[in-house]
Amino acid sequence: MAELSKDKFVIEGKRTSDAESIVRPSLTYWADAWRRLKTNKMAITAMVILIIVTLFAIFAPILSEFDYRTGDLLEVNRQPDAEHWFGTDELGRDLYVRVWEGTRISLFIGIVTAMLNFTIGVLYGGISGYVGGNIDNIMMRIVEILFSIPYLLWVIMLTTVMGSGLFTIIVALSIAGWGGMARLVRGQILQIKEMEFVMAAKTLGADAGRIITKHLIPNTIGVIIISVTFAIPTAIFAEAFLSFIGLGIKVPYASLGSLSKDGTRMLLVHPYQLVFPSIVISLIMLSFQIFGDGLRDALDPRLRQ
Amino acid sequence: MGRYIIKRLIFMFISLWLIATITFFLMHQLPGDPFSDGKKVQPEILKNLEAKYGLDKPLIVQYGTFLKNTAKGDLGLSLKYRTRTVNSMIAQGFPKSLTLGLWAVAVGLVFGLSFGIIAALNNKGFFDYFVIILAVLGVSVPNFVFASIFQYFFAREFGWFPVAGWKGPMYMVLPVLALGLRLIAFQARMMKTNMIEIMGSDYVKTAKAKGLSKTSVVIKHVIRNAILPIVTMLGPLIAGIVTGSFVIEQIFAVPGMGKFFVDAVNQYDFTLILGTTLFYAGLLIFMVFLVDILYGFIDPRIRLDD
Amino acid sequence: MARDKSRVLLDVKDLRVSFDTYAGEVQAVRGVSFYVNKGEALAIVGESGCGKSVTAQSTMQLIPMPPGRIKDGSVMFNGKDLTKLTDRQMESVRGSEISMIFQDPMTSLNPTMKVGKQIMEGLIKHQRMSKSEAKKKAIEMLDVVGIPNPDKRVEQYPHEFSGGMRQRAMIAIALACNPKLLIADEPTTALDVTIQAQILDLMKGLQRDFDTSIILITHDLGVVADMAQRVVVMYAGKVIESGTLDEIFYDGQHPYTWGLLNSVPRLDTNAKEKLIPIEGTPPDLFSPPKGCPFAARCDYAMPICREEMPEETFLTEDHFVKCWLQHEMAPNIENPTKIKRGGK
Amino acid sequence: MSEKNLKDRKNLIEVKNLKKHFKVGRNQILKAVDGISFNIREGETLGLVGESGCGKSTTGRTLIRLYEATDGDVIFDGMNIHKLNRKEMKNFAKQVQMIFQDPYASLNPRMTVGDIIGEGMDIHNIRKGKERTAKIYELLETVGLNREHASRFPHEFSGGQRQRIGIARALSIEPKFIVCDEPISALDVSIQAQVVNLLEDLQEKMGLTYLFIAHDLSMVKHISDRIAVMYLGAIMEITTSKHLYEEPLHPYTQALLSAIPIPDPDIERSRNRIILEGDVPSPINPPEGCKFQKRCKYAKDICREKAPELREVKPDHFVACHLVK
Repeated sequence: MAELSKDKFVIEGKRTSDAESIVRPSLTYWADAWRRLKTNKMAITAMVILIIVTLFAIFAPILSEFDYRTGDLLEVNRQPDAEHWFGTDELGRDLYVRVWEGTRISLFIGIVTAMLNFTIGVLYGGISGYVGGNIDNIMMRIVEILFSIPYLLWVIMLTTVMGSGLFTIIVALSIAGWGGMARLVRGQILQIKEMEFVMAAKTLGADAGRIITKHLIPNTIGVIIISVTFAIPTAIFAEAFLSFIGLGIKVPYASLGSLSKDGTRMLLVHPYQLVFPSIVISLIMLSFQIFGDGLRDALDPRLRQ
Repeated sequence: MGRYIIKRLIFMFISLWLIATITFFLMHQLPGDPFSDGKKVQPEILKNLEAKYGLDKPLIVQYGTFLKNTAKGDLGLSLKYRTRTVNSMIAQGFPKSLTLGLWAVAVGLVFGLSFGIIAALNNKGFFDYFVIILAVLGVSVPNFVFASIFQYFFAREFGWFPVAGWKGPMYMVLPVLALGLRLIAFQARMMKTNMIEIMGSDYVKTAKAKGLSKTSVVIKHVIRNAILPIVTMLGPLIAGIVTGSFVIEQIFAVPGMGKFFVDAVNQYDFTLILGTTLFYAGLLIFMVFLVDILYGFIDPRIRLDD
Repeated sequence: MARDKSRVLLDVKDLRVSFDTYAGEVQAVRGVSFYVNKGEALAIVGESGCGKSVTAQSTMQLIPMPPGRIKDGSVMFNGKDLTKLTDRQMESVRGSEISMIFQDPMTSLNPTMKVGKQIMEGLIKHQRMSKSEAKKKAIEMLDVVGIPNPDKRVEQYPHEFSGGMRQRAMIAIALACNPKLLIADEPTTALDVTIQAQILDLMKGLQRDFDTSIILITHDLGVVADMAQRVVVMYAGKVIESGTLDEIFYDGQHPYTWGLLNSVPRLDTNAKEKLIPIEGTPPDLFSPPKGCPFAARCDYAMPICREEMPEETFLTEDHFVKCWLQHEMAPNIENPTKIKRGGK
Repeated sequence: MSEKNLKDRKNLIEVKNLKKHFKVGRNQILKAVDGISFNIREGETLGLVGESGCGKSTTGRTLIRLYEATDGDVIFDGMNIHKLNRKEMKNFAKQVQMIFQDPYASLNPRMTVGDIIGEGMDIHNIRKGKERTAKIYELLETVGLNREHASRFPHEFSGGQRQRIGIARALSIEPKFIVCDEPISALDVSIQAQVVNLLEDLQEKMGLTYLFIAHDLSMVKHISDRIAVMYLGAIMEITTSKHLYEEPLHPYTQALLSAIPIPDPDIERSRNRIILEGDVPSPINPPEGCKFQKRCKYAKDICREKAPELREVKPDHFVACHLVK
């Protein structure tokens, strides 16, 4: 024990200022989420892959000397080489350009569909949850009946009727896919609506507009973003599925799905024709999955405390 | 309980009727001409055909006949295979798809649940990482990619299994695996999450405080409660198996419902599309209903009375 | 009550428990020692986060490991050091010699298993009873804890029980094998006052009838005064004072003990006196302060308090306190609490 | 604090036969509040105690029209608040505020503390820009926090600090009346005293009127001038806190008081506790007659047939019991 002197036994009393001070730096929700996301190496890798794939999808077809529609019948089914990096297909079209063109279309379908799902879902679910009562009951019953048919059956029915253009596929995927988002948003709104901070705002005299914009939306946005992240690969997969049963993007256009479908036909003779589109589609799906998981960990309010 | 079942049944019929109606009117908007196989059909023949299928009558009459027949379970004649009924085609194709689907569900449940359980007990260990990787791959990589990989390596390169066709048990292995993999991944992931959550719950602490061994805590308290929520997911999962089989059957040339359906779509055979969609929708709605009732029995907290 | 070694049932020495979290090590329990005599009720009091629950759960080796870790110390029970037992050996102690009940009766019973079966499990394991014997005993136990229609209740699921009844069922599970020690972790915190009175009454009766020792973890000084014979006061993972019930309430020596007693209003006094709160908040156990953890909130803190943790000073055989005010160089401070012996 | 002279203060709030029923399930009705009447006088603290499910929180919320009343009136300062239109409601909202139970759920996690406290001023256009900031700083200091805290988010604070932020928010629009809905139940004992003292100081400084809802009778007794005891949606007894403790008349109040353990060993040893049998019944199918009759050991036939009226048996002492003379 150290030498004890009398002056160490003088009463000074408490120092509560120490106890009230907060040492950690102040972070907004988004800054905090970003900080958390940054520490997740897998998620960041996935994000970088997605960015690279998107850049390729945008620029590779432009920069290449080949055209995705016109084939060279003298160059049919060529193995990958220095000229045709991914080889050529049975019509002699360059697969490198076609794969990135297909990626472009698949990503476009995925993103636009996710956005449409988001818009319809948030509006429908938001109204249902916020208004509540009988309107909510009826609105949710409708969703329940509509979506008792599995998503892909819905998509098949709609595309059969509307034909399989890029636009109609997106419309079909959106019509069939907004139910999940609507349910999610409604659930969130119902839950947050009853929380004490919303009560507090009502007690202060806040009107519906203020409660929605300042309290409900900021507290649901995280969950919605996560859900949109997962909606993109779902739509990409649904389009690929349509291609497989003959309802996808039609020639001469290409999507990752239609390229994979053509690839499976040639699998046993020219496996490379399947390898490239399926690697890209798997990479995209995988990256969205991992990035989405990372985003969930970063944005999930339950982990914040 | 009885009241709940009746209510659900009524709800089920309303759903089916709505689906039937929507599908019917959508199909009648179809752009293609079902009777032309690319060549010109003579007007008289066309007329006869239209009369045979009742297509000359007003739409509302057609709708009435359609509803009446559907209620009797008669899904009509195929437009393309003019001598065959949709019912007979379902009877021919569905058993194969069902076998495939049931095996996939069985494989998915057995492996998925066991992987999930082992991963949860071995949290952060080697097997856990294996399961995490499997789960992410299985959920995100499209099933046609797996199917192609299996077909290329296990059938073509190594020759362990036949490449395609449907002539015996060996022919089933690859399609079942390709179809079941997603299910394995999904169940493993969910089971693991549930188990870990329950292992941290208060009642597991109570069970440990009683002095039960680790094994009996896991078996009697953890696993049972972790499986319960998975049962509610079975409905949508089976839906995934059904639609998944459309692609898998095509890749492995399985002559099941999926193949009929894809053909129907490509040939604008709208009675066949209508019939198949209705059949599947009905089947799935019924499965979901069964699962809910089943859940009411196995989870004592659920009282099926409202 | 003089300390008689032969009467000691449980003797915890220098227990240290940490949790490894993503942000680093949280030292939840930092060298805790206490003992429980046969047949007595010991209360461990303190605020949330003081380590009282972790202490109790570590005694039974029930903290999840990882992330938890018993770093040091011994838990002597009936001549055995529980920290040294194998899992198998520990299992035969839990539920048969030491039992535990928890705070939240809503979540501590398995929702999908019949209440009867949950009582039977321990009996079948420890007393090798047959199913029918165990069921008979389960019905008997439900009756003992005051649940009406026990033969019907035994077949019911937890959700068919009210909160108070579930806590009774938990007590039935805990006492089924007639353990020597019952650890009750905030057993009445989640209950309404009239139900709390029922449960405390039941526990007191059972303690008498079964001659069970009890460790009662609570933050409610009223419950302590009602139930306990001895008290351990914990703060920031350390025991700062310990003694018999009267010694702590009427002759407490630690400023934190005074603070606790002064910050609760009393139902039985009339004067509208101001409450005396303890200002500030307890320290973060990621990085516990160097000296006495209470120094930052203590009205009587001295420079030495912020530098070094005081040793224990024994005032009687049972009563010790860890405070620099006990040092001979420290000024004399009069006990500022309002509670006086003999009521009022 | 000395005893206030309450008799000659005027009523700020008069509650007349207030009912709030909720529909649960298909055709069951939960009678959370079932016809209660009481007054709150200007500048006083009325305590409202009872066990879970007795309707005390619903009463608080219906009182300031967070819930629409099923029946009955609430007269605040001469206005019947359940009959106000939207504009009048906004004006009423400036005069009443609420402090909530859960310090974690009662602050919007996406807003800074400054914006949380400033929200009331924004809604009512009271202060803007520098003035608003100055008021926020002032309020933070009033509740014992400091101005640096304004830019921080709720999750950075402890439970007691959050509760003080909630108090600052309630004070921001300078209300006359505050409903404190179990503001201390979720806090540790040493922190409870901090919050209660703060509430008492504020009352003295600003002349606030409180409805203090809690299940902890000792704290309610400490802070309240008068106390109302609720059971299953009905008021059993209202009187001054002094009377309530010294001379509880209703059998339920007696049992409730007796059930609370007192932190004094000698007193505990000499007490004879009244232990009520059975559980608190559900407000979905409350018993006929007096709501308490099922658990009351004195219950007579009349108690099972007719619900007793709340009547004044002594000056300022109201009881709803057939057996009290």
